[in-house]
Amino acid sequence: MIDKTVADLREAVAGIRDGATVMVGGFGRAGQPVELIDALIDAGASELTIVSNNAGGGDVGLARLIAEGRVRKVVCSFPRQSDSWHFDRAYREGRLELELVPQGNLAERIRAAGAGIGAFYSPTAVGTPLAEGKEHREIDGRTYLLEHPIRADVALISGLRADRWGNVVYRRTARNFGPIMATAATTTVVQVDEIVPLGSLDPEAIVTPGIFVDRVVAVGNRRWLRDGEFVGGVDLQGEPLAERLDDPAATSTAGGDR
Amino acid sequence: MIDKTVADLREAVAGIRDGATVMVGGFGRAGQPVELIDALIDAGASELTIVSNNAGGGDVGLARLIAEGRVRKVVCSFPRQSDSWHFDRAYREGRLELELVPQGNLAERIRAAGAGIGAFYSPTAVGTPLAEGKEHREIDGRTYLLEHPIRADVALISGLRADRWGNVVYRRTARNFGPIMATAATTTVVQVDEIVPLGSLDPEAIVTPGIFVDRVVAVGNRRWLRDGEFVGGVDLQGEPLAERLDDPAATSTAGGDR
Amino acid sequence: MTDRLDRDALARRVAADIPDGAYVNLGIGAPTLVADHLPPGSEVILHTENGMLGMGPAPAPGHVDPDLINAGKLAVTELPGAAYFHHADSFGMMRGGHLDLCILGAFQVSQTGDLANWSTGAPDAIPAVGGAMDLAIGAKDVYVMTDLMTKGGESKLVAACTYPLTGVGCVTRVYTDRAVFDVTPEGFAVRELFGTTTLDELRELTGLALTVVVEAATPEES
Amino acid sequence: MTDRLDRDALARRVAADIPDGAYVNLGIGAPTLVADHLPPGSEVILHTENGMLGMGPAPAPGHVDPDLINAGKLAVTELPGAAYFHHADSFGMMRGGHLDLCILGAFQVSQTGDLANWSTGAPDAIPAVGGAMDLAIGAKDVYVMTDLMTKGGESKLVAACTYPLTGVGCVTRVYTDRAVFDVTPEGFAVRELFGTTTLDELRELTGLALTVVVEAATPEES
Repeated sequence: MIDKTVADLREAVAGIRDGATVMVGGFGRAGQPVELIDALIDAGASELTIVSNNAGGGDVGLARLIAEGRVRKVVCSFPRQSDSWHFDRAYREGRLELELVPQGNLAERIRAAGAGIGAFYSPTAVGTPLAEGKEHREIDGRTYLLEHPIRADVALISGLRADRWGNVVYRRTARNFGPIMATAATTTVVQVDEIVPLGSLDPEAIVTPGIFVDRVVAVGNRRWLRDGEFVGGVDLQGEPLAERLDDPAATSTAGGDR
Repeated sequence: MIDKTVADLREAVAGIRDGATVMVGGFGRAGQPVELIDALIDAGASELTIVSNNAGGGDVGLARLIAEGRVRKVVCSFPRQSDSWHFDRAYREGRLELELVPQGNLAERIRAAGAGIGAFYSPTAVGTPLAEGKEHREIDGRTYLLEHPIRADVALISGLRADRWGNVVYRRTARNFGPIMATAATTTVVQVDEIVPLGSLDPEAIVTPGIFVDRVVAVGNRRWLRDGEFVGGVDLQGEPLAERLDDPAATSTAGGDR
Repeated sequence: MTDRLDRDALARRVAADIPDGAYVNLGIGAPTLVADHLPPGSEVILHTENGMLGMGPAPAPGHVDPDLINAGKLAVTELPGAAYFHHADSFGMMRGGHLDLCILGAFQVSQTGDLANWSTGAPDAIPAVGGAMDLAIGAKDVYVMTDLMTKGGESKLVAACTYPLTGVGCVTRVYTDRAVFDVTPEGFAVRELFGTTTLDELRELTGLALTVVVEAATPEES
Repeated sequence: MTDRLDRDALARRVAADIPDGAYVNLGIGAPTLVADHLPPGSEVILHTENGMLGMGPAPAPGHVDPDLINAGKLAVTELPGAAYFHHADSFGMMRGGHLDLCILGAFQVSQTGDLANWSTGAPDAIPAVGGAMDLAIGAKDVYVMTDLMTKGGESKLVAACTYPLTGVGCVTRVYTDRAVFDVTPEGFAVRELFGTTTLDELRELTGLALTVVVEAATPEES
């Protein structure tokens, strides 16, 4: 019998070594596997290479991983945000290497790794500083850059629901990088709100088939859902509104992404 | 207001010219847009290049299009079936050009066209006769072949349901080539069992977003469904069992695909 | 009448040029204002590159859904007909040329349509590009929406960009607070003047030999 | 005891080597028989390249669903936990090395693991390749299931393939009606003999200097 569910977060991140390349899902806060990242911090691995669209914001999740000095290199499209102070400091102090990748090339390179593509030609970034050092090729009168796959040892992803085969569904724009990162890592770990019985996910609507998933861990409901239904009452970080109404900072939103 | 639904099959295939490249969805009978192909035959276009996994079976759909002498070239992975007599004859008589493409390269080349990829390196077919004439490249110790996108003027696709924005869902393995072909053609035409009100398809489960779709036409329910529920009672070609029980040929199945 | 359009008026002007049924990506910042001025009754389908078509306006207070944000990481809503997809599919949509229009901000636009909008090249800046380069080369048309002049008084329309490029020859039109410009083989052509602005003024401000659009079949739908 | 295994017995033998939880693609023809012999209680997830994981056995008569077929275009069923996907995703799964095992038929297998199973090279034949080449290079292990000898009495295990290749160096093991062979750096190594078959007989039939597998930690789970 196949059962990819693990009992707790510690088990979910077990075996992640110093120096590992770790993909971290999410776009800003949406889809960021904060609980798995916290467990990774507790587990102690360092010298990590992180592949993620952003480099974290505030003091939680990816930002905390960087603050704790566990990250050697970040591969991402948009590290800078209004609240990316931990990344900013580490980068300015030279404690962190940055590989900046246009967001679409980042996504496609991750997909290429998962789909066994050796390399591909992308029209993005031609003529820009990010094209430097890359092979240029003209195809049908247009110039393209050769882009290589991005693989990882581990992918940490946040989904909505999963079953014991590791089939996963996501919620709204929290889907973002999860489905492609799941295909590109040797070990894919998914945190979900809820683990449901096999057969209860609609086979037509499964976004990540279990073949890409190694471990699934339940972390409890999102605060803005009740019995799976949206009830709101939170800010963009998922914090209850009531608790933060007296905090002026709570009304500021994360910085842009372009 | 956006309304991509068209009144009938004639309107759905209007404007397909002689010499056009037409992608035709389906794997065997599943997902083959038979009604759209019939309309294309009636519309009269000839000298067509057809991109499809198979080259038709029996006397309907793609097979009939070939039988009628409308096809100049077929790009496919598996033209030969036990009942592909129309293709076989046309090919043997030299009336038809064939570009044979491994199924996965066919799918990926179609996707590449839709996703704006200039070309990509695939490990499939290295060392085989189908690698002849292709650029070889070693990447990280493995040999790959350079593969180019396959685009089309028109894609003819069969889905299950669509809305007026052109969002489409499919049914089971009839999904196959539909979603990628929809992205790779200048004009994408989808036949569905039923056109449903905007907002009634689950946004998490839409497989082809309307941005890829130009025309949608309703062709009525599949014979093996009643009110959207599977009721069976048909053979693999979708013909009622009762009518064909006295026909020994009805129990033979289509040939394999490898 | 002032000599410049304010941001809302400019957003309204851009919105009026978006045809019914268009698939549009609005960059972060000022371009997002365009969504508030789309002509009533027209259906423009908004794409956000973090995985959604059919994006609706900001939610009511208390109805913020952290799982439903736009590329600027602001809360949005879902319209009937919306669809979600992952990042590779979302950027395939863009790179594959399926978006009709993308509206971006800019530091500089050159007379050949080069765009610089992601980096000022300052040595101490932390680089961040996001989806800007993918958007620049992806949409069928790239419109820029910006003030004509920087706060320092320099023209954002230039003969050649001095800031690091986002994309080459990608911009087709520029909406500024003083005028609308098309990028043509002959350089910038003025399409429309706002307020009291004159062509001579624009030539002086930009230092460019501007032409004037003739036969402007503006696709105004409203 | 006969000197050869029949097809069902061979399918049972192959099935016994498939570990619980494996993701497996069964080629068309004889390999599909393996599905009928998977040990009860083991969960082996079957992939069919036309867009499904979690494929179940053939349906009862009257329950054929033309929308639910396998790669051989035969009616199948859906197990709880199944998922559907499109062709590019399905072959990405394969090419990306996510399948544990693929079981294919063969015309010839060379001692270096080359596979020929799509064309006899006959000049009048209509070529058709389907997913064979993608499967050959995609799965972590490629097992071949075949009779050792052709009907014409020639060995399918060869020093070098004379038929057009499907894939180079891709086969890791061959299950035949007379013996099981591993492909090793030293050529074919006999893993198991069936019935009265002897190593000398196999050497005579194949004309190859066969070795014998030592330390065979067979992953039998049943």
